Amino acid sequence: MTQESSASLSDIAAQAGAWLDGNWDPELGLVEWRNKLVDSGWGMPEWPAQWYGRDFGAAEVRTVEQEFARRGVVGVARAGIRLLAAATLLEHGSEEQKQQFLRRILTGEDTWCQLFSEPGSGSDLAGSTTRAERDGDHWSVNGQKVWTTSAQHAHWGLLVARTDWEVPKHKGLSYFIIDMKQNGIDVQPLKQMNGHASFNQVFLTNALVRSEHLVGAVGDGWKVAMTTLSHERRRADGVRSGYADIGLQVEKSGRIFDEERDELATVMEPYSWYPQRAGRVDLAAPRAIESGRIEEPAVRQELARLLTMSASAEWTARRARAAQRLGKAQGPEGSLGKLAASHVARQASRVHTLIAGSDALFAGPQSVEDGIIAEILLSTPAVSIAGGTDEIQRNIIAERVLGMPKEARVDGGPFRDVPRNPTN
Amino acid sequence: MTQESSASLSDIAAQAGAWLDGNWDPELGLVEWRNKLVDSGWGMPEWPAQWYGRDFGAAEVRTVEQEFARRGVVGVARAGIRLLAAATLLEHGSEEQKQQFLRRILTGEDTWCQLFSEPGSGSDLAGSTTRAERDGDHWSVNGQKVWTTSAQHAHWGLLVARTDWEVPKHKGLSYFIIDMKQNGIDVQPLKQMNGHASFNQVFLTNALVRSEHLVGAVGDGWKVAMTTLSHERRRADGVRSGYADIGLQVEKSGRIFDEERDELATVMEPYSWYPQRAGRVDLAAPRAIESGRIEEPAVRQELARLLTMSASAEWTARRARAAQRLGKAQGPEGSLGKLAASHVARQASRVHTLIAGSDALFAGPQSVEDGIIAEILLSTPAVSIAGGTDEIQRNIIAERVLGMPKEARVDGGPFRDVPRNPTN
Amino acid sequence: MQFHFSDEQEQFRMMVRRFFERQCPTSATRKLMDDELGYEPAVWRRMSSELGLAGVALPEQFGGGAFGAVEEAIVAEECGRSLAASPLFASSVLAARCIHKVASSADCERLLPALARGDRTAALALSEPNAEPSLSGITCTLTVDQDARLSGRKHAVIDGANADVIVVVARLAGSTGDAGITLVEVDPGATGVTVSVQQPLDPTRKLAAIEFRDVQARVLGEPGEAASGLRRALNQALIALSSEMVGGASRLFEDTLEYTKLRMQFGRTIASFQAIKHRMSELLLSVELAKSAAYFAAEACAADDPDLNYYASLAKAAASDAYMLAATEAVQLHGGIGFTWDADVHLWFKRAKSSEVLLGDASWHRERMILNLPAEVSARRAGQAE
Amino acid sequence: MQFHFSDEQEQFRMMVRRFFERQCPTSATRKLMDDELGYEPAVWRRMSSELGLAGVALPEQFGGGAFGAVEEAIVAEECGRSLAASPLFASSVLAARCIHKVASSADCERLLPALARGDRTAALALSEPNAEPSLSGITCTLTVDQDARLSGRKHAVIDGANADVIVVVARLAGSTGDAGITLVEVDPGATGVTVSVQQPLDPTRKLAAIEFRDVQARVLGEPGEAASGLRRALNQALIALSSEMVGGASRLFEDTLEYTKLRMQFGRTIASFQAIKHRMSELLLSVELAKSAAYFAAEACAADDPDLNYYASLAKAAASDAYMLAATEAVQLHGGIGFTWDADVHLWFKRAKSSEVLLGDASWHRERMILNLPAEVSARRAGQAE
Repeated sequence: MTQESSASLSDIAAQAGAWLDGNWDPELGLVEWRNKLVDSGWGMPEWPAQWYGRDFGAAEVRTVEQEFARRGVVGVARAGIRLLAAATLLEHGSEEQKQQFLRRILTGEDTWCQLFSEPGSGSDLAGSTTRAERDGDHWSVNGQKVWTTSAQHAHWGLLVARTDWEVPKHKGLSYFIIDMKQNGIDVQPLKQMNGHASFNQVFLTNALVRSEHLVGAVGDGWKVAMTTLSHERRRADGVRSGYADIGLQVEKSGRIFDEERDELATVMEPYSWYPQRAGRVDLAAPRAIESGRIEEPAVRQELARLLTMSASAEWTARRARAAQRLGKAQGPEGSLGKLAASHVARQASRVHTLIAGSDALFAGPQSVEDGIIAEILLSTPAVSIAGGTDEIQRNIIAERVLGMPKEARVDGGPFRDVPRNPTN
Repeated sequence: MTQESSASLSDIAAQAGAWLDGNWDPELGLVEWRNKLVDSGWGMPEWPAQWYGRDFGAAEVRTVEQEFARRGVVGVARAGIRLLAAATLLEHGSEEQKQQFLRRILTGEDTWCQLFSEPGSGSDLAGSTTRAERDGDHWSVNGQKVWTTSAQHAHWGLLVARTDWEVPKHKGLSYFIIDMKQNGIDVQPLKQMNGHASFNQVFLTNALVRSEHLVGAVGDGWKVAMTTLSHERRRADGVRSGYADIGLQVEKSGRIFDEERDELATVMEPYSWYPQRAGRVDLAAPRAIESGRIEEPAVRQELARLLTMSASAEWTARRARAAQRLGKAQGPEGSLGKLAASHVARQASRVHTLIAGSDALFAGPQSVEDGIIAEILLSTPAVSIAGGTDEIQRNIIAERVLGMPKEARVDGGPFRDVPRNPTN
Repeated sequence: MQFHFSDEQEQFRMMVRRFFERQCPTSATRKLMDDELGYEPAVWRRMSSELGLAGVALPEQFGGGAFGAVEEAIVAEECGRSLAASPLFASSVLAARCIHKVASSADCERLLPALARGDRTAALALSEPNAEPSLSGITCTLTVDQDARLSGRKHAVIDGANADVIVVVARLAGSTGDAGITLVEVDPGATGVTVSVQQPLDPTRKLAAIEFRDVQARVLGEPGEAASGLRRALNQALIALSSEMVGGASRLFEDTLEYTKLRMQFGRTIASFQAIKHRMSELLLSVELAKSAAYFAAEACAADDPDLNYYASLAKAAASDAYMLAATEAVQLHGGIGFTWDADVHLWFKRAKSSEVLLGDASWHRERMILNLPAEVSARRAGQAE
Repeated sequence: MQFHFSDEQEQFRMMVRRFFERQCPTSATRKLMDDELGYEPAVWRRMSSELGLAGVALPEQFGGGAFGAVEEAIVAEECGRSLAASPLFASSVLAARCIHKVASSADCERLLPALARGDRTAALALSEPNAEPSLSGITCTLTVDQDARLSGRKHAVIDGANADVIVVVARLAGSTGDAGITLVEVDPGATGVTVSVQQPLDPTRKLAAIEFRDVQARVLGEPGEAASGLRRALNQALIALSSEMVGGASRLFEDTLEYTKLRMQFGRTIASFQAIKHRMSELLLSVELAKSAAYFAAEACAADDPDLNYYASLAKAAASDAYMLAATEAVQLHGGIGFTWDADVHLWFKRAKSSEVLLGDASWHRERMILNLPAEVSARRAGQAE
């Protein structure tokens, strides 16, 4: 079934509703229910029919989601990076890999993490120096990864490692699935300047990967990783909202909701400061008003600047989504969101400082807004770094959107000869 | 005599004073008086003794200048680019060239212009494509120059032209003195966006240069031009103030002053908008106060920003001058003046706009401050372009002051093969 | 809110753009800069009769094109791109819109169809010397007795020297604030009217100062009751102006981008320098954000959003900053050539500067935003939103 | 104005810098972040006895070093570079300076020598919750009868939890504005004093809230007459703070420059990317300009310039903006590593943020500049100057 299918959206809503009528029970166990969802094809209807889905297009998926939301029904596991893993496996994985991993991704039994970034290659993923070498029936992996969310409780990792040092950097990488629960892996939390430790460093010392857990061919690592990253970017653009708009209206009680809440609490814990990182524009005007600082002309000017920037960034994102929804060629507006977010966060930090005045000297639960303001001031610098620095974003916009010449490459030769950061 | 000379500064003041007592007469003709000055060595005492000077160091020169200033005595001709020509000739010129040109530079009988920039090579002087070819006893020059102040009344031009297309760009240039009063030269005024036409385009069509007017050797053009430009930069840094502080206190009447005023009016005419170009920071607070707009909080904030920037730029320049005066190693502060001036001018333009409000809609003598404000708004964009764009300044600061790597060159081969702008 | 243009709207835009490209190249604009009238009557006739643009802002019943605020914004944006000179902004957007929102049906019938056809033009005398751009700052005084008599000074009246009718924002003698604000019609030839051309910083926007000395005037609508209608009309004009500005900013951006790709220095295009690339990315961001603000405001206007004061000021503040940034960067990246009269950059630079202060500068509109914060901005949201 | 440091001053700077480099590396700073006292007493003793820094701001007659404002600025700048933790700013610069400018000779004799020796420390209780950083906003109230009794709340008292003596800026009951402003001395152990540690955003700067409930206080100087002395003392403290800030900004700049020259991405150092080079040039400009402003203010202070309000505020406004810019760019150019706890960048980032709002933020000081425009700025100059 595709978007051109003859089944009307209301037929689909009726079918999904009928199945839910017959199967949904909030007193089921979370995994038990999700196994039912997986078998029915209603849990992830955009996936292929042979892999727990229904080949649905965007409009049909939205219809199903609305049906779930209306009833407050728990869906398959989506949080964290598990769906990036699934999307990558659906495109590049072997039959056996799909068989082994996809179901347990959807039921939430397995959690995943992403072992891409390294201390020496932040903006430059293709410069990875983690080394994977064949060792009989296995691959043996040595190196260090960083910025790995949830590494401490993940079962599986998506790993990019170098398997060939004699070819140009993009060609010598391979992509693996690595078992995170093994002796060769040491996970250390990485504390940030705002006091949170949402990420980890992962030290790999003769860590083992089973041969059958190579994804794609040897040397395909860059191509496969691009699939993972393109899904990450799409998610970051907010095209898929995940849990956000599902089931807010319905009273939620029952065993399954308790289990889901526990699951979410674990998965979402690293993200507790993300709203503050974005600058909490929602708090700016209310705080200015409640504190009386809105009487201050400098506060008024800077607040208005923030509101202008933030609203027009939001409207720009909606222009991009509207174009996408209509299948129109996307203008430059689609590539600007990340850079706009940095400007908004920086200006928000300025405004919150202006409003706080000498209260900006304090942090912690006794400080203004239970420490939220201090957390904003110490978190906004991450927006312009995480997930592609502003510098990389500006390169991408200039080169891909504006058609300006690419930077001359000096790292095109065999990777062995490319100058790089020392590793320790 | 050097700075270490035994003659004390007060001796020098006394000698200069004695000579002036015996010779100065405001009823002399300007050229007549300056010839006396040239012969005496008091007109340009920092020059070599064999060329109309006294080999004086900075402190001694200052002493002489003060003696002139105290009495309101007219000095040698300094305005325009004549002293850049002289400095270049003193360093690279032949005996015959010095003989021919130096005296008439100082007497003011000859005026000069600088034929360096071309439409196709603004920031990239070494990319000049004006062509000089040997033609018997002469050089024949073809090409186009631009941004040439005073070309319409100059007697002589300092010309950089390409004499060799087979070598790298910096090596194929030669430096000439060209007679501006000839048929092969067509001078066209170049109107700017602010309505002034301070510059000219100069079209050279089989224009002739006498063989003996090559400065330095063939192929030395870049090196010789650097001498001219380094003197220009030094002057721009305000180390030499020229006429500015000379003779303000003394009543000036007499034939010589009339002649000097006429000379200055001609030479300085192209620069009438330069104070406006710099932003007229001096007018900002008075205008805000007189217009009542200083009651506006946004005006107050932006005005304070301007005053902060402008004052600290001035103090930074003074730090540089103090270090230079003391013979200390100059810190980064010495290279920042040009870039700071751009920031000041841009902010000044903002502040003048804010103060003017809807009056910024008008221009011309009927508009605010007799059109001065409009002229500011339309002139400040030139600060960050003229005399080395901000982009070039930032490159220089990063590479020379901060020791960051130079841009990779793609124009190192024979000039014939270097991609360049089409010429018409 | 739709956040996109319909296919019809896109086609309309391309039609307008092509018309301006053909009829209003900068060579024509340059000639008109020295022309007293400031536009080409033949082109204005075609804009009016063939494209119906003179009536773009007016309802069908008064001869208008039944276009909405979005179509009007499209036309304004294309005017900004091309710098097409015409009485459109002064007559159709400003004056006719104010008449429509304030005057009686009979007066609308009498005045608007000729304006909508482009047969006559009107000018709005609003701004006063040394006054802030709000209605409460109006000092031109009207005494209404047997007849209405107007006294006072206006300046920066766009196309004010050649209009067939002058529409003046005045106040009843003795009134303050919004109360007493009245719109009147004045015959430019009437006794006591002195119109003098003012030399504009932006020679593509003709301005006049007008002095009224006890001039006979005709009140439009109810005396003293014009403020709310005028405010709606002026919000729409602000949005049209913002649209014009983002059109100009886009054009400057595109021309500059093209120039950086052609201009060679040091053996490479200046577009290949990373510092230039990064600045062009930032400039694109600024221009696109301002564009979104103008589009949203136009849609909000079409939907009669109660917070239009806020959204119109937001659009104007964003457009002012983005246009001046684009103008400054355009001159800079064109280098010395960009500062010459012969290069076209300065035409938009001057338009950017004059638009920046027209109908209130960015800081004034930011202040107005704060005075008109919508409830969803000023109140804490339930739960924690990102 | 000299616009340069003498050879003696340069030698003094290098001595201080070397001392801090050895005694106060960031490894030590990190330990002190969790320490309640917040500084190393042994280091403070050496700073005081060997270098005489505790008395840097005080005249010889009270045990001070007879240093001038310029030397004090040098010490502050080096403190800012190294983040050296000590009671210097709280006790010597803020509290002792206020005592010196306000108290009687006898009280100075009694209090200052021990502070100048570093044997005791004082804290200045100035800032109040929700009040602007001006003397006229003071609400802590003093009633002077047989004895003086103090009531009110202070917050953000630097090193307030461990000071031997607390100096409080209060006002006489019923007074407003400058009139009535009084400096009093309070024993931290006195009845009615409640000191509570406040968690600082910048863990290298210890803060306390202090509540006074009818506390016995000792008036320093004449009751109600402290305003002008305090203002002079606070201007000097502002200049010292600005110097500290430009020291921190310079350090961040240098560390970041060094990092860009080491860090490789895409086979080259990030210092080789033109966009980075241009930003470093702009950052250098901003830092050097702020430095000049701090130096000038220190010289103006030494020369007892009548416009010190203006120059002190100018220096603080420039330092606030430059330091935050340096901090933001430093984190950004260090990339992900710059956002971690283990990298040192955040130590200065937090100091930049807390310094930004300490003793008034940049916009407050810009406002203060306009209220204190020197005559040569506010008047038209004769002739046209460039």
